[in-house]
Amino acid sequence: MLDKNILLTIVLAPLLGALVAGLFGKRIGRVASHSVTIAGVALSCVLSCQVLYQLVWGGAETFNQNIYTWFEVGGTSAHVGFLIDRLTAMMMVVVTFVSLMVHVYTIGYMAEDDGYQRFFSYIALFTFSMLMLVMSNNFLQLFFGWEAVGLVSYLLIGFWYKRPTAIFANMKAFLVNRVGDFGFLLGIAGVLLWFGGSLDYSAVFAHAQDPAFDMAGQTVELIAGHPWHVASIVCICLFIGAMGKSAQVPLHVWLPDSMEGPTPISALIHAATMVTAGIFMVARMSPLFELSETALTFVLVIGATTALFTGLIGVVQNDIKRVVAYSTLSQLGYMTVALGVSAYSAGVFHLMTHAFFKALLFLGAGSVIIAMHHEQDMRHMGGLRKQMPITWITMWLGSLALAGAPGFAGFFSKDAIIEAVGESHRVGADYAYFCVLAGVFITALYSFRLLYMTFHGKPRYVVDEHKHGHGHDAHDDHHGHHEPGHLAHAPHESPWVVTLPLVLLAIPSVVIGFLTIGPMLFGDYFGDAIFVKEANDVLGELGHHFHGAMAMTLHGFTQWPFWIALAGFVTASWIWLFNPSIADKAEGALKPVHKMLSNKYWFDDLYQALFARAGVAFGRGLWRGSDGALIDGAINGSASIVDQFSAIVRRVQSGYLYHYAFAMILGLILLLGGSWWLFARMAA
Amino acid sequence: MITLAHFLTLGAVLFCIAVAGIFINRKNVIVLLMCLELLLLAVNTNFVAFSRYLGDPAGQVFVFFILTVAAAEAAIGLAILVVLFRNRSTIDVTSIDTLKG
Amino acid sequence: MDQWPLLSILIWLPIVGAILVLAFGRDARVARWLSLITTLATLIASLPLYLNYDAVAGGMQFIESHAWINALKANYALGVDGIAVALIVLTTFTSVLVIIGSWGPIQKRVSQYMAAMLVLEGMLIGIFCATDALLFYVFFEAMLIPMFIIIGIWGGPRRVYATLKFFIYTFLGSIFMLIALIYLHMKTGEFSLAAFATAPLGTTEQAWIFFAFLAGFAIKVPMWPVHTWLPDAHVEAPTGGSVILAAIMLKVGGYGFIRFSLPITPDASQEYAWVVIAMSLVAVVYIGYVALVQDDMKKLIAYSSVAHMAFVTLGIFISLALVRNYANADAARLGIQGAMVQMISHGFVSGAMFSCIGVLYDRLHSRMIKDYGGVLNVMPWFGGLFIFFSMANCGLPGTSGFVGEFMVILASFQSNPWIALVAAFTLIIGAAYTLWLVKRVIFGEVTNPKVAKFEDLNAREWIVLGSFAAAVLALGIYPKPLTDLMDSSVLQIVNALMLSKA
Amino acid sequence: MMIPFNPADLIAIQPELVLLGATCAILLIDLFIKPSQRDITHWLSIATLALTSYLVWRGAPELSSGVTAFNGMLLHDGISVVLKQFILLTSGLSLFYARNYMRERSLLVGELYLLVLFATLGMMLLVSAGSLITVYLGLELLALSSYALVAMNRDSASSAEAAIKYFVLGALASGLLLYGMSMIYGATGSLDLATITGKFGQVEHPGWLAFGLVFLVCGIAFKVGAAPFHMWLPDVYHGAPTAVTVFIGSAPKIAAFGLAYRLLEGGLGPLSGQWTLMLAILAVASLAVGNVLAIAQSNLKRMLAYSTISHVGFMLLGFVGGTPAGYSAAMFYIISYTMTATVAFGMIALLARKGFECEEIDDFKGLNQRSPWYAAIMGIAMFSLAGVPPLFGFFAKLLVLKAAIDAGFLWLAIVAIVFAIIGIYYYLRVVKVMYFDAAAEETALPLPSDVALRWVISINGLALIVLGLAWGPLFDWCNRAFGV
Repeated sequence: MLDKNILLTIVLAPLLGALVAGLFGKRIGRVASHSVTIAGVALSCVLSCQVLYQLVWGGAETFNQNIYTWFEVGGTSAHVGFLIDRLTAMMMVVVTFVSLMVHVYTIGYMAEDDGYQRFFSYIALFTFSMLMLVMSNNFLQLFFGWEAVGLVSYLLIGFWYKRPTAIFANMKAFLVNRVGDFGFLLGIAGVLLWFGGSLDYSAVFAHAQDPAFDMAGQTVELIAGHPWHVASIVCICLFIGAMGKSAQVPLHVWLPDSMEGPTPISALIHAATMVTAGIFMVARMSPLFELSETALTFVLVIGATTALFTGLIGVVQNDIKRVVAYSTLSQLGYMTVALGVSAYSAGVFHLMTHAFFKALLFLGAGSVIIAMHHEQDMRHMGGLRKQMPITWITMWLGSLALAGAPGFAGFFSKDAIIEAVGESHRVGADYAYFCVLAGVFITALYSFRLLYMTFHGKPRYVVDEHKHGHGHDAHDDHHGHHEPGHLAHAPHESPWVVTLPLVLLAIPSVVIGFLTIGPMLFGDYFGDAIFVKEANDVLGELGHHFHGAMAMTLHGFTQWPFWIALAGFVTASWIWLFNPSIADKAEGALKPVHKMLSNKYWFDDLYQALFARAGVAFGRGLWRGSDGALIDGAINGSASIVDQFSAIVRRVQSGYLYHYAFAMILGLILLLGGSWWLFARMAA
Repeated sequence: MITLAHFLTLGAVLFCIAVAGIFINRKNVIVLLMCLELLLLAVNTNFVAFSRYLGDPAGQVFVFFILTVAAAEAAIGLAILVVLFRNRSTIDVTSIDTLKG
Repeated sequence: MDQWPLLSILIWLPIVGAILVLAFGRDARVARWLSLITTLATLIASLPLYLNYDAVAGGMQFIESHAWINALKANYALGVDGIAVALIVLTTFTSVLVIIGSWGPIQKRVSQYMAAMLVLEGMLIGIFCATDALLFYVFFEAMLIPMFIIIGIWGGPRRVYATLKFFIYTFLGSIFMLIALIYLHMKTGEFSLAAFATAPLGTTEQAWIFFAFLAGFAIKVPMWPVHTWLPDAHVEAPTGGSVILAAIMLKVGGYGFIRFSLPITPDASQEYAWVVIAMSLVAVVYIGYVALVQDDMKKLIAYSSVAHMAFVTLGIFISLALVRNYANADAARLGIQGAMVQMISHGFVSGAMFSCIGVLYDRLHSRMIKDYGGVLNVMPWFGGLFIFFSMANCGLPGTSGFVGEFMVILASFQSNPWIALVAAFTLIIGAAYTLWLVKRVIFGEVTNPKVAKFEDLNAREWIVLGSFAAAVLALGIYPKPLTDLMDSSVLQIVNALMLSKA
Repeated sequence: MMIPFNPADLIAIQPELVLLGATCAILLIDLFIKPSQRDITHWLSIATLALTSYLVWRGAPELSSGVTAFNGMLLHDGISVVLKQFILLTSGLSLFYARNYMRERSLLVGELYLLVLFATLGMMLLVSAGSLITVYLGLELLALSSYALVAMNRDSASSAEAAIKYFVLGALASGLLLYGMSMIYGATGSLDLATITGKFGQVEHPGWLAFGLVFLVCGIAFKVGAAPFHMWLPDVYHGAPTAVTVFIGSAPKIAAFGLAYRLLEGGLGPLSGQWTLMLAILAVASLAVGNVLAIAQSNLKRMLAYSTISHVGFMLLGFVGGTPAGYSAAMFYIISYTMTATVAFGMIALLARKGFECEEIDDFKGLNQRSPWYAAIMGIAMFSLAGVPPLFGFFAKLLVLKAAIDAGFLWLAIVAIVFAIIGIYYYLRVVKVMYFDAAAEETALPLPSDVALRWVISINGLALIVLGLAWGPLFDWCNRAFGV
């Protein structure tokens, strides 16, 4: 049996750390701040592992309990409470572990930043919010965590709040997420209305499963004459939320910009954990999504599109972090595809493996960036493998995992997804299948391009010691501070606080898949945490010819994905390792394509024009036109009319006696006429 | 044979003349005072005629009161007129228009 | 409860305090301290109200009634239900902070300012206590005088225009309400709200009365399209004035809808609920966009107030639709509760936002967004609080701003998902204008050399903003005490809605 | 036939007799005192008014029906008591407000007091008149004194102009009134109001009645100052010395109410079907003219004059119902109006200096800086006139609106409030000037030496609040007077 207090400790320990570091950081100093936050996160990490242990081997029951009631009005009640099953536990471990790594890493990465304490309090706060999200047992708390992580992400993207780009990026991120939350909130409202008037998972899922209600068949006419399935409406609304958080096309635009934040954040929030919240949410809602083919198809298509097309953009990026960012988008697409074909556990599985190797890649990139004094442009890197071997190797491992080299973590998860899609007969599955296969090639391409451009070949930077000393202020405003490609001094391997997390993350990136694929995908690891209809159970199908991780690995060499990935690898090596000139040639040859990709399919420009500029114009129109001219015009106008009228009428008071007398007589005559008329009427 | 109607008509005519005099007159204020007297006389005619017609003395009593008051009124009117003339050295009706608007 | 006339004390204590301040307030320090003491005393006096109110029983409590005008059967009748208690505590709480907040900024004719504030507090409490329509109206109107003075004397450059607009606009609305009240008195022969609520009224009568009330309260709230007095009033008012105006005076409108429109004209309210709902939805979107393009911080927040108050009206009238058209009393309770929570929350949040702007204004004497930027560099603590309140303003869960909107959206979804759709648009537009404000004022490099000289919050500002922050957070994390306080009262209102009067 | 003389009748008119006697005494005394001792006259007059008021109070009849004297020539009932009390009160107030002003202009002559006292006598007679003759005599006694009062400042051209206008138009009005009376007399054959009412059944020329009624209404309209018979009012208020404006702006309004009540309800009650409509029309006209024209004024006295017209319009709302409740509402209104107007006009008199009339609105600029107290008093008066609770004026408005609505004149009530909103604007302008504008000179206000004046006006101002919070008793008194 799980202990409530332990769970509370898991959640509150990081919060405590965050508060201490945030409120008293300046007073207690750097060391104390990072110690307290790390202590908090470490504690919750350990306890999470223990919880996972209890659930998996300790035979503990699923924990579902309310901590306190948020409000209770009429039939509607909202609580704060925990639902801890294996899915949650896995998420908790991933979150806390990666977060811990990032905390440690940050000591090195932010060493020179004066926002040190603030940063620690933020990431600890993030850990708290993320835990609230994953551990929630109801929609309200889910939404709370949902928005809270959004807030922290907002704060962290804008961490260097002096940079115009950063504060633009964080606003953009928040607003795009709000678009998602807009759908999400409506989804929740729909759940409350149609799924038994409760906000608790258990009640809602029970209601959804209960044949008595036949939720799959129930329809509503939001537009008269067009019955829609309530399940579809609700699920699509919820998924719109996921699209915002997990940056699915067309709400993906915020994620690349979010790279304005410090790299540890990119690793923790914008790769490993927060962005996968959407995936987690859908997996958690599997009982609902299973009700609606329509919704799942929607999910599938969106995911597939994201997987392929955002990957393509990654190929043309030169900013090392942006490459990784686009690969994240693409990988999130994979996960979504998995959800789309009802292979929820595959999606979650990929979520986990991805968390490790993508965090690794980001931290590695960060390590490179430190070495390059916050130069992020790969065109000014190259040949770093000698200076920073650990980073180099770990990055290679991470990339192999990402590219899905057999045996590595990524291989299992991604392969499972691809096969699942192959198995699925859902509408759009073929399109998705093509996308994910092509995606494999693309993935390999940009991954190795990154490695080659960064670590191999000749250095494309010059070191000029004398130019200026240690760029201490580099953090705050490194853009354009010194011309690109000129370093104050030679790059060198990062301190241990940086490399240690790399190593620690590299290990799971390699082995975790091999170890856990059995139980997670084809075993009953998730138990009833994830619900799949018989008809949709593609993984079940796969399960029939799954004979252990080893066999799968070997079998992997005979599969399409492997060869495609290999092709990507070869191409990448051929272009970027051996004769880089081709890259430029290709760029010349495929000008329109390249243009399209480097402009990210013009999404940003479109939105800028469509929403930002048009919105402001619209608002100005309403303000000046309607508020100013119409309403106030009417009011002030009537006032001035009265004024003028009175100024005119006062002339009647001419000051002449005879006018006055005349007025009286006029009055007399009028009254006489009136009363004569009255009198006549009464006589008649 | 002269009936009540004739007297009432006379009264009405006098009344109208008086009223007309008040707002047609553009010359001087004395005329106004005269018109006012005429007005009261019109009323008196009415009263006397009625009281005779009804055979009730009260009407004529009222007339005496009116006459007395008219005298007082005339006195005050003339007094005011004097004040006005002292300040304006004119009693032209058209010139009394500083207070307006 | 009947040993102490608690409500009378709450009403008259500040007013007596005001007289004392005027009498002995020649010295500004005396005036400040005296008024601070008075407001604190009132706050303390209002605590028993909250503690001793029997939320389970609900209904009117702490009742006082004395004959006032026998000829009209108008009584000095006071009483509070859960809703009123919440609003009264909000009033006493905010007033203290307003006095503290005005400590430094107000240097001109301090005693008069403080006195006006105290009188205003008394009147506002009176409004929430009155159970007699005439008494209510007296407070409702009399409240305008001190506000008129406050804006007019201590206001900005266009204060005269603003304050005249404010006064005449609101007077215009409420005088029609007066006619309705007189008509009701003709019907019932007395002025007690209870009698009005039980009086049978024909549909046409109800319609006229409903619109008379609407005129009175919609302008107070204010609802689109009669909102234009608010931005002007806010922009010109001194910070304290803005805070009181936004935090409490606007609530009078929503409170009026609950106290008058719903019980007295339920059928007409149902029939014309769509009007109010439509106006509210328009407000959410329209005002949101208008707020987006403001270049004056106060105007921006003023407009956002209009948008937020739209949720109050939406919640109230959606509940009618729910009760009458869907027989869904639970959701109706949710709607009214949501409206109420939104009122309280908006009291805190808007009060805090205006206080923040006041803090900036005291340093630079400009409300223009363009004059600021990079404030976070020089005022980290203030910046943090500002961001926090901004988040509350765009309804982030965990802050009070979320609770009300959440409830109202849930409720309205149950009557018609499309309404909820439009209402939920505030998530986007609200975030847009608020965060854009934050971006331009708080973040970025310091561009204005004057801003570089800013000093972070002083103790008094800390007290004000800190208290607001605490309230916002508390309400956001644990709203249950508030909803429980009001629950049974709301239930009674909803039950009353079920019966037709025609 | 012989008319029996009943000595008890003398008791009934004891207050009037005392007032008359005292006035004559003061007339004589004033002849023998030096101008420097004029205060003796002042205090004697005040004392007289107080004494009269006491006698009125003591002689107040229990029944609202009251008693009649001199074969119905005089009525002595609750209504007359209330009206007389307030007539005496406001006359006293205006004497207080007048003294300083007149002295500074060396106009403080005995005539002022005598004329005021005679006018008061006339008003008392008027409000308890039971016959057309007594109505006429009271009216003329009031009118003639007022003409003279307006002309008091013999060196002021505008004062003289005001006087002549007042005189001519006033005479014309009483001419109309008399003509109407003659018609009524002809139709009913009686001058006694009660008898007139009684005779209605057997009138052979109802046309004459209707005809006469119109003239009566015109005369009344002139006296109360309802449009379109209002033209004299702004000029007279404006032209007369402020001290006199205080007087003619207050007490005579109450008397005019008495006049209207006695003639219309007391005499021609059965015709109410017709005169209520006429009054309704006059009410609308007055509301429109008064409020709209007041906006354009820059001279405070003139603005207040126009506001008077609008208030008369409101007062008439009480009449349109033709019910006792309505009349008592109207009476309450006129009382509240006069109480407030005395403060407003009195404040002008108080602030005026020799050579500085302080009658332009801009003269009040920044009053709050120079003298918060008097600014507050004036502010109270303005808000009360505007009808903002919790001040006296609001409840008066409430009652007349209620009366109109109860009488089924909802449209009239709505018209009234629409104009009331327009009205708000110019009252607020005065407050704005006092509070929001900067004073011309920052020096503290030089207050008049007259302590009594300062006290009285303060009390008068505060009374507006007190009566606003506790107006029940006064209203009950009015109701009792009308037997509601």
